[in-house]
Amino acid sequence: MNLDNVIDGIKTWARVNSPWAIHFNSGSCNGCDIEILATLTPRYDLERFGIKLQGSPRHADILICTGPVTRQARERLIRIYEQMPEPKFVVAVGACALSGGTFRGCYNIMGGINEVIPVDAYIPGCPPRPEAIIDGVVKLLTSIQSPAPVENAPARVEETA
Amino acid sequence: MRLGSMWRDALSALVREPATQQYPFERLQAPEHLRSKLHWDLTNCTGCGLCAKDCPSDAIDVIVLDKKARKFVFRYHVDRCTFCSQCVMSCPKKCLEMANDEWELASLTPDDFLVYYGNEEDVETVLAAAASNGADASSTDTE
Amino acid sequence: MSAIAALLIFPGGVFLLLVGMIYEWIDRKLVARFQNRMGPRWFQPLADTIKLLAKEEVVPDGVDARLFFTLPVIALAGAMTAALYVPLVGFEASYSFSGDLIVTVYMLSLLTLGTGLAGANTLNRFSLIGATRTLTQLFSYEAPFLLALLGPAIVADSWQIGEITDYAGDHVWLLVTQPIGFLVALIGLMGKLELPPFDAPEAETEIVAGALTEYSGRGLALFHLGKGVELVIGLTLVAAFYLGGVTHPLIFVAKTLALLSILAGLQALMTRLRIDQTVGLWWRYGALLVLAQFLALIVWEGVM
Amino acid sequence: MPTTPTQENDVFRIPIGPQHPALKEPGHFEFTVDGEVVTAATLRLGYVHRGIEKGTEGRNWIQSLYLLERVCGICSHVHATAYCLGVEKLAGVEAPPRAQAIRVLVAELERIHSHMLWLGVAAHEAGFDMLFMYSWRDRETVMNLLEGITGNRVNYSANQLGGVKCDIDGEQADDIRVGLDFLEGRIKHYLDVVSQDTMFLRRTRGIGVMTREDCERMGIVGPTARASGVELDLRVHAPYAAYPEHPVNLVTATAGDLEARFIVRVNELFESIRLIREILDDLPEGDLSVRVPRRIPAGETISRVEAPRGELFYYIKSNRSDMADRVKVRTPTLPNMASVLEIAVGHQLADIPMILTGIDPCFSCNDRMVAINDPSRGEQAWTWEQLRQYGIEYYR
Ligand code: SF4
Ligand code: SF4
Ligand code: SF4
Ligand code: SF4
Ligand code: SF4
Ligand code: SF4
Ligand code: SF4
Ligand code: SF4
Repeated sequence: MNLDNVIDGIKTWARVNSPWAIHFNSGSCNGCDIEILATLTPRYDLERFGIKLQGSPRHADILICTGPVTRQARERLIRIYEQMPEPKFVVAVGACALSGGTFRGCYNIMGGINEVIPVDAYIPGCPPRPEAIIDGVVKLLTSIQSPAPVENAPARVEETA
Repeated sequence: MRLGSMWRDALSALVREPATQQYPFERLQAPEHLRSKLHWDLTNCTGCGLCAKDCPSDAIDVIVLDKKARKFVFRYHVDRCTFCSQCVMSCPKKCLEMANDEWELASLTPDDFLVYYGNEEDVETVLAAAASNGADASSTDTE
Repeated sequence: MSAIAALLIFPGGVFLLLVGMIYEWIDRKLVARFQNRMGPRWFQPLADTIKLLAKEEVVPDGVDARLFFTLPVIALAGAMTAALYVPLVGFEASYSFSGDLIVTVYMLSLLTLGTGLAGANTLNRFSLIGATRTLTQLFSYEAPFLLALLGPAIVADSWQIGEITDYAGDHVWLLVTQPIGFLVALIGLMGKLELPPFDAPEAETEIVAGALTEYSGRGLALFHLGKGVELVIGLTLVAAFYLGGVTHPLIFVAKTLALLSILAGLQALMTRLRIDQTVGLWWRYGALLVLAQFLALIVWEGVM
Repeated sequence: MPTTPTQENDVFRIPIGPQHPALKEPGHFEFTVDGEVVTAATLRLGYVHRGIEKGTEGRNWIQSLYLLERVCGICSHVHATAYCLGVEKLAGVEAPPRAQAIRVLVAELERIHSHMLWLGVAAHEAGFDMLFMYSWRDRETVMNLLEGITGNRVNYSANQLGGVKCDIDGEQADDIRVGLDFLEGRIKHYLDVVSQDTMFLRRTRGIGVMTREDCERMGIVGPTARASGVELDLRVHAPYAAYPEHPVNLVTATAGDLEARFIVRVNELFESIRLIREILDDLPEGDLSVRVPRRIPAGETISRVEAPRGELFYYIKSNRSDMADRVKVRTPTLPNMASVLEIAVGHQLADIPMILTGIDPCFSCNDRMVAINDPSRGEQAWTWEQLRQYGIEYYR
């Protein structure tokens, strides 16, 4: 029993300290994408936390998504999500990825990542500063480390007409 | 023609401190003009809804409970806001202001992104109405 | 009994894997520092490995599942076996026989071969190209590495790693007498390990992750570990042959680390070569130079 | 090469995108290769089509500004500027001189950030991460300045209809000068690197050559065209905002290969730095904005500005309501994109990401349909039926 706990502990430790990410642009304006890229560069250097940007969904633990999910990108987004091995987490970055942002109401968008795949962390901003992205990722990692008292299935924010 | 023309950078980087900032362990002061979370001040608001009208991403609902008694609730969708400050420019009464240091808004649930400003009892009225009537309880009044 | 211990714990097995990870960390950290960044924390490779081991392993459609699972194991096992014949961190090799140099070098190739086959085994187009490139690179860089190790073997007049290192320890550093061989060995090692600028086989911006694009979880972890092990063995061989043989363990480790920092520097400063340039570079210049040095050595030996 | 089902009729196709490390954005190229050599290329855009142009028709003039600013996060300011200039022209107002100067100042800072971003990305594609890391490290200087002036690092919202929102005080001006001095030194260094590093030149010299005629035939714009000797820069040839008062020197090169594109872009940085200093020394006093009516008089106009990647074109039509009747955007990357398909053929697969970055591609603004009318093939008008059919097949 105890051994199991220890092993679980080690697994969680490794998971928290080695989050490899893949980035997908589902129709964003690039603003968020360049800020994500900026987090890897010397000033912010996410490698400090063991985060590496991977090219192949098979190697990734975290899917970092931007954009309001255009109809064409939807299939791809789902496919990439499915290609990722368990356990996997999704981070939505930017106002568009959260709710459609300025593009709300445009005819060709789904209006947010969580309309298509489940999201684990939300980072608002247009775009969020690189520090804010780090903040969001750290919040996600902290929650993996010590799962909060289950607030599962986050209730939808109600829509107003 | 040279090989490895950046060797000087590489060597000096070895002896110098890395350019990396230690966020989140050390938090630097954000620039003075940074646009982050929006704040609303009831005092002068007339409930005219101009802010909501010009918001490009539908992030503001001005809920008018009672125009005469100036009972307004200001509902702000952080997840939709593009931090463009147009609402601040549009408000004729200067009720709106964007903080410059509240940019750590990330959250694990979208619930946190619905922010209500207003008198406590008014907000409660709105929340109660929303809870009892489902999604469409609070109609946005823009005029 | 001691054989099993040698294979599983020291100097093979766990110990070797740990050393491999430490070297990988040093490499990454140095590159990061060259780029004026902080770089990863010291336990990063360990965390990466454990995480990968604990992850789901997706078997893509259309692959030979048996091959898919065994290739990483074979690759790692090859690298580990090679470790038995080299004087790791300055300790006597666990095993030794005449001709073990050749066996070691071929055991090391197993990793590359395994990677290539693993890529060819999947249907992913990036993997296929990666595999082709990996194998192309294998053929063009295995040879120089071997040739570069052959130089010391010729002067020492032996194919046994132990004897060559003894010879190297008793004479002037071979770095001085065979500079070209040293350079080629170093570059060959980078080519073998697919380190930048010779990373065309896994060029991220062209073909995602090359041959290993479809690997996740355990398979990927094993390949990574294999790389780390190969790095250690390669550095050990080059240091032992060219930098004055096996001396005090601490001094020896310092030498391998010095080599590692040179590698890191080269990685940072160079632009990736296209695969045709990679191959061309070797066949046009490398091969000729080494062969010239070879001839010189043989003539020299004859004169003596 | 191993035989697999992906080989159809002995051709081996490599998809790049929509999710691919070489492209930070979704576009989809397919390269047919023979071994490592590309024999044909096709392009499919559309992953980023959000319906922005249509979107403007349901938003008021002010809201559209922010929507259009987000056509793209790399050169957001030029989009907003082009739109504002157009709408102001329709409304018959003109932004005050100080606002125009600040617009140009931000635009030039944006050009610096964009070119440095590109320099880094291009170096990364070539596998030269050192240059990537350093140019992005130094780019943070510009980002800091932009954030300090406008309040956001990317979608600055510096513009508003009738002027700008942000002012520049003495302290900020000093910050900018300090930042520019630092950058100037670094950019000199990068110019040395891209024009002298042997290993890097192996990946750029003589690769992706486009002649001046090619450029003119394909309608290539911006630094990509200027690297082939095409003398076209709207800041010089059709100056707008504060450019008439602060003339720009044209930067061109003749080689037309990737190296020339690097050199032209880096040299443009010096020009931008010079221009910003000039504006700071000579910033007109006065208001930051004028009032623009909510309803814009009926009419139509075009507005053109020089984006970091070339000519950006806006067509705006108003029917005297508070919303646009039609906004049409033509961005620089769209024509440039077509050139990739042509010059890719015959190159090594490994050169493709480099050629692609050579035009400084970014997809977010050019996901729309292009029909190139080839006069030699006669009339090519599409009937509604054909168009509909095409649409159905395209999106299927
Ligand atoms: S052309 Fe098609 S997609 Fe575009 S608005 Fe009309 S119906 Fe919609
Ligand atoms: S949130 Fe804003 S910056 Fe990010 S992709 Fe969307 S529009 Fe661009
Ligand atoms: S800042 Fe812009 S997006 Fe946010 S609420 Fe105000 S107007 Fe709307
Ligand atoms: S524009 Fe100002 S006064 Fe009018 S509703 Fe909004 S906050 Fe209140
Ligand atoms: S056509 Fe271009 S600008 Fe318009 S919505 Fe599509 S992607 Fe955006
Ligand atoms: S390209 Fe056509 S469908 Fe797309 S936004 Fe423009 S008008 Fe609408
Ligand atoms: S050319 Fe288009 S996608 Fe590229 S930076 Fe400019 S607006 Fe953005
Ligand atoms: S092809 Fe037709 S729709 Fe397209 S720009 Fe020309 S006239 Fe307009």
